[in-house]
Amino acid sequence: MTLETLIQLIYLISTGAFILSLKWMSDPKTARHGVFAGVGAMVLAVVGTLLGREIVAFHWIAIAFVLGTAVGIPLSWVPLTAVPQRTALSHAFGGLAAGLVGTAKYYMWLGDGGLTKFRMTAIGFEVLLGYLTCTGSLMAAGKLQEVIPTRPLTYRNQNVINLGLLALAVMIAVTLVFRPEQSWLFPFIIVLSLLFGVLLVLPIGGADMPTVISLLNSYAGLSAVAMGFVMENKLLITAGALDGSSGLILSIIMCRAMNRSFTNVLFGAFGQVEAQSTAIEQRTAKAATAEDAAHLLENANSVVIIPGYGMAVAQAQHRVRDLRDELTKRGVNVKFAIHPVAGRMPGHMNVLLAEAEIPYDSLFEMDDINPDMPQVDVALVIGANDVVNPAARRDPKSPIYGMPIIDADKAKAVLAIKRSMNPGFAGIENELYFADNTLMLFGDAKAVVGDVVKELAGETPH
Amino acid sequence: MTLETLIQLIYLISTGAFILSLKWMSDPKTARHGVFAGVGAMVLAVVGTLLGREIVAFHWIAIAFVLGTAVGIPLSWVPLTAVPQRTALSHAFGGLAAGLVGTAKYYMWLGDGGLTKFRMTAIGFEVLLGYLTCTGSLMAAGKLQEVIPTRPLTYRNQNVINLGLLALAVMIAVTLVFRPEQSWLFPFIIVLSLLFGVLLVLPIGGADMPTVISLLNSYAGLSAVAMGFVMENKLLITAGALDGSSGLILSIIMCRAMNRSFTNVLFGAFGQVEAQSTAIEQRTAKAATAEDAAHLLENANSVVIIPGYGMAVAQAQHRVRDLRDELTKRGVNVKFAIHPVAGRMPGHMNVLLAEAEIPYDSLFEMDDINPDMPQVDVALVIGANDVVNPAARRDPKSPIYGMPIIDADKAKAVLAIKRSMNPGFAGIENELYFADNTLMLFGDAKAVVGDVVKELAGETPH
Amino acid sequence: MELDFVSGLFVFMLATFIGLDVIRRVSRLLHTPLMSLTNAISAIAIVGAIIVTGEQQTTLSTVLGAIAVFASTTNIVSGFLITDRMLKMFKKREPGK
Amino acid sequence: MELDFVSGLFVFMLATFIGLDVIRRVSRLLHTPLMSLTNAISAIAIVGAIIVTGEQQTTLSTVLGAIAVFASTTNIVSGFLITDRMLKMFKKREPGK
Ligand SMILES: NC(=O)c1ccc[n+]([C@@H]2O[C@H](COP(=O)([O-])OP(=O)(O)OC[C@H]3O[C@@H](n4cnc5c(N)ncnc54)[C@H](OP(=O)(O)O)[C@@H]3O)[C@@H](O)[C@H]2O)c1
Ligand SMILES: NC(=O)c1ccc[n+]([C@@H]2O[C@H](COP(=O)([O-])OP(=O)(O)OC[C@H]3O[C@@H](n4cnc5c(N)ncnc54)[C@H](OP(=O)(O)O)[C@@H]3O)[C@@H](O)[C@H]2O)c1
Repeated sequence: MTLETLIQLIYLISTGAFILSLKWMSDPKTARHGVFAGVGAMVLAVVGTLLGREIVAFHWIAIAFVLGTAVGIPLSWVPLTAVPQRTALSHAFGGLAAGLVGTAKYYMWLGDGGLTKFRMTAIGFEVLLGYLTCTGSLMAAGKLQEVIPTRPLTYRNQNVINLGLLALAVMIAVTLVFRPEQSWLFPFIIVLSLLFGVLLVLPIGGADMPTVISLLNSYAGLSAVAMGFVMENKLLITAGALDGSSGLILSIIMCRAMNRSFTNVLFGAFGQVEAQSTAIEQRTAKAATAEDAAHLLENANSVVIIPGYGMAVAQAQHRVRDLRDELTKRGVNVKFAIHPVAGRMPGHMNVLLAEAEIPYDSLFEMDDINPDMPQVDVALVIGANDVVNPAARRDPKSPIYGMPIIDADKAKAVLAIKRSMNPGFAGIENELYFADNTLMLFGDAKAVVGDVVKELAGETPH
Repeated sequence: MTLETLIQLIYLISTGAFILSLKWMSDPKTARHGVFAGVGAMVLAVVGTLLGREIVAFHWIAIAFVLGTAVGIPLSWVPLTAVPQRTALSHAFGGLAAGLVGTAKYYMWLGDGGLTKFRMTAIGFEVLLGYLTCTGSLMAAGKLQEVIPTRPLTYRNQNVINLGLLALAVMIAVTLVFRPEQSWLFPFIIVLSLLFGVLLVLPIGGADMPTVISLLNSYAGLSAVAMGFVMENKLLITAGALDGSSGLILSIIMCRAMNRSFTNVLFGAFGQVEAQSTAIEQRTAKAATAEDAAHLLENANSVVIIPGYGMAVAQAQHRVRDLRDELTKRGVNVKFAIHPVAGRMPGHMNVLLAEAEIPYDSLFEMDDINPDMPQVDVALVIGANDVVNPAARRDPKSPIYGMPIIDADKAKAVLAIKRSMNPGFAGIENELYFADNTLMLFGDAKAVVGDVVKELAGETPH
Repeated sequence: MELDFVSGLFVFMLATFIGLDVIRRVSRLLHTPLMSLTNAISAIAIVGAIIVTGEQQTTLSTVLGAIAVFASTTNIVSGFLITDRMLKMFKKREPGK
Repeated sequence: MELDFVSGLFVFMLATFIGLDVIRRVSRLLHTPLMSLTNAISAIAIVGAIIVTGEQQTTLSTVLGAIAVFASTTNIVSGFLITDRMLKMFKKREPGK
């Protein structure tokens, strides 16, 4: 067996392990095997590559490994609320890596005349996707961390200008395919792609960033695919395609759950109208105290807790767990209803509740719990807003009309915890808070839930 | 674009279409698109191949096309009961084609010195799998058509002798890999493979043929994969792998539904003990007339019909449909319960009932209907036996113990149609027929169901 | 466009992943038509048969190839036709009722 | 072991079929960890980065390559670690209750 065959066999096993890694994510029970398979696959990929005869010097690689590890470990300690930013930042790194490799290869082949049309096309894709993913993700990370204004920044003819820039970059790349020796053109592709990444994300509202991140994940995957064509490497193509599909599917799931189209997310400047639509509060909502709430809850047979973005902001998950324990102790049947886009990233609520050690078999998906809602005694809404807004079902003029929601309004009584009557992400008012059977608990979710728990615990000390 | 690239692109599209073809089989609504995609894929594959520069003469190909079509069309007219035989026969043809191509390639490369180790290995696999699939499938077809005795034909040391033959064939192939010029050895591989195919299937009982056919389907797929390695063709490898997986999964499903292992099916000589275990009939079963049955059925609220192999033998599906219509007209709720291995091939009952135009949404799978069985007024068992044998649940000593069954015995009353008290495929007695709440309707399923329908229609003419 | 051993294995592995997944999700209703459909698909061996026949290298190879083309064509034609015949019978609601 | 355009497309198509299928069946519970896992997997770009760096053809390529190796390593390390950290939290039954 030649060395080359050995390397290809290692790549083959690595590819299989990457696929298994994602397969095992289908179930929380096997998900951790998935991580191990992924790590194994990556180690094999690296080892296989290092075995290659073309690797003549290792010191730079070793230094980069060490530095990368040194930076990577602390990056994994971020609090769970910062996971979206961290992911965005990582995509920026991934895009950068792809872009740089493409650049290096271009100049290498420019020197030795190896720039075939095929290679130049692949490099064009790789560099375009790589650099735009890089700056786009940086912008997304900035918006999520609120370093950059989260509201959509728009100007006249924005879409035309942006697409014009992209078209220009593509045209330059096409020119280079036919005249690869015109190397002065190459830096323009880089600059234009970097610029396009920035301009692409600027006009998108902060709250749409999860969808954008997923799309950028897809682009990062595709740039790895392009790199696979450049380096003539099937492992890169496969792993890149897996990533590309993942990003695509997650963004589609998010768009569907919000009942919006890709175009609307990318070019709709959603969230811009926030200010104007805070309607005139003629009607008043009924406020309640923690004591009232405790009373209502402990006398219920069944309680469904519907968490939303507010629970994440307030970091209230541990208090929520205490509440659940107190109620369960009293024989109340407590379930959690999780909307697919509650919070700010897919699966956001699940991770937070898992962190608070709430077993995942007490979490129910929207479609599974909605039929039971009319039989529920109390629906406890914790920092959720749009995902329980009945306008999505009732009001065809509402911007969220048609979005599937959790039918909290059908429960016998509703308790809603939030700090004010301000709207949520979609910037619209919520009928639910004015309903006859709704009581509002104003305040920070963590504090309010804590108070309710104290009331419950105080009454019957154990 | 070179011709070679064009051909590869055509193959690429063909591969995609084959995958879609199988994907669309996941739902009866899209299944016919699946056939069209499959046809399209095959046409592309053929056209792509014919475009190749190495094809210098077309007349033999054209003649073979015409003859093949002339034979293929009538072969597709077989009655539905003969589908298993037809499938087996087709596998024989498929195996033959693979074997012949391998043989042709061997002698071609023997002439021009092109027999590398890689090629010889691939040819070895292709020829072995191809020829054994060919004779094995012929035997299976013969057993299914009852041209060959269906009972397992066994002799001393059978498994040792068979495996010895296979080992010998493999050894010869290995020798040829290292000394491809020893061409006198090659015919021995062919003969041994053909012989092994026969001996493999001889000791397997006729009723196990569906599992054997599925396995042979898998082998036919694998021989196409081997041909792909020989011809260096990715399309062959992909399509072959799709087939290989399909055969494998279907045989696993069948084995699971029978609670038996692969080894037991292949080497267990199951069905051999049939004669001896027809136990002494001390107890008597209660026989009933068509009139009794009609009376019982029309007074029921809910009836579950459980068809089995006997319905297929009697071709009773159209009568069954009439019965359903009569009962439905009277407001009786009629459902069908389909066991995964009822009949003699996977999905056997579904095809027969579909032929009788019974809509597939009134068919229920075993796991879906079992929980409702205790509420059912009448379970009507039509020519089914093993799949409703409660010994599978109750009697740890029974050969079918552990096989999942349809819980007909839990219904308030049971009507069972069969010709005698003879056992079914597994050769064991069935407690169900002696139960207090069971009435037997003796006779051919088609005749008996026809009588019941006449009774029902006669009473209330419309 | 030549294919080495490992590349072949690579394609085989990916296709098997797809095959196992796809087949596992074929509706139980359709297992019989599935058997004839895959039977037709396995006649992809026609690709190899056509090449061997068309090359006309030796009489032997041409004859063997032509038989293989014949056998494969039979499978293709009968396999697809019978699958379609069976699938046409599967109906959800009663027609005209 | 060289890879032409169509072979590359072929692999890409098969891998995308697998990817779309596999991801569609990832449990909704795990979408957040999935995002960090695929993030780590996309750092497969390290393969290209290592080759460019290790070839040491020009100073430019070595420097760019080394930065790319650094960036990819960061993603690999942080991506896998954080995924595992999140997954460790998912429990079915209450521990010790
Ligand atoms: N999950 C995803 O993947 C994803 C992706 C893209 C977009 N989105 C969008 O995000 C939204 C998610 O809906 P959602 O119902 O979870 O959130 P939401 O509609 O944004 O509402 C969150 C509510 O929580 C309250 N809140 C904020 N901080 C709080 C605190 N510290 N204590 C108590 N309450 C607090 C806010 O009201 P006060 O200010 O009055 O407290 C706000 O009304 C949807 O519109 C969805 O389309 C989600
Ligand atoms: N479906 C598959 O893929 C598959 C594959 C391999 C093995 N198998 C095996 O096949 C068996 C299938 O079970 P099953 O319950 O469907 O069939 P079964 O157990 O073989 O019983 C069929 C019954 O139908 C009766 N019968 C035969 N001809 C009849 C006629 N013309 N009219 C009325 N009744 C007639 C027979 O009794 P009389 O002789 O008294 O009439 C017999 O008891 C299982 O043991 C299964 O493991 C199935």
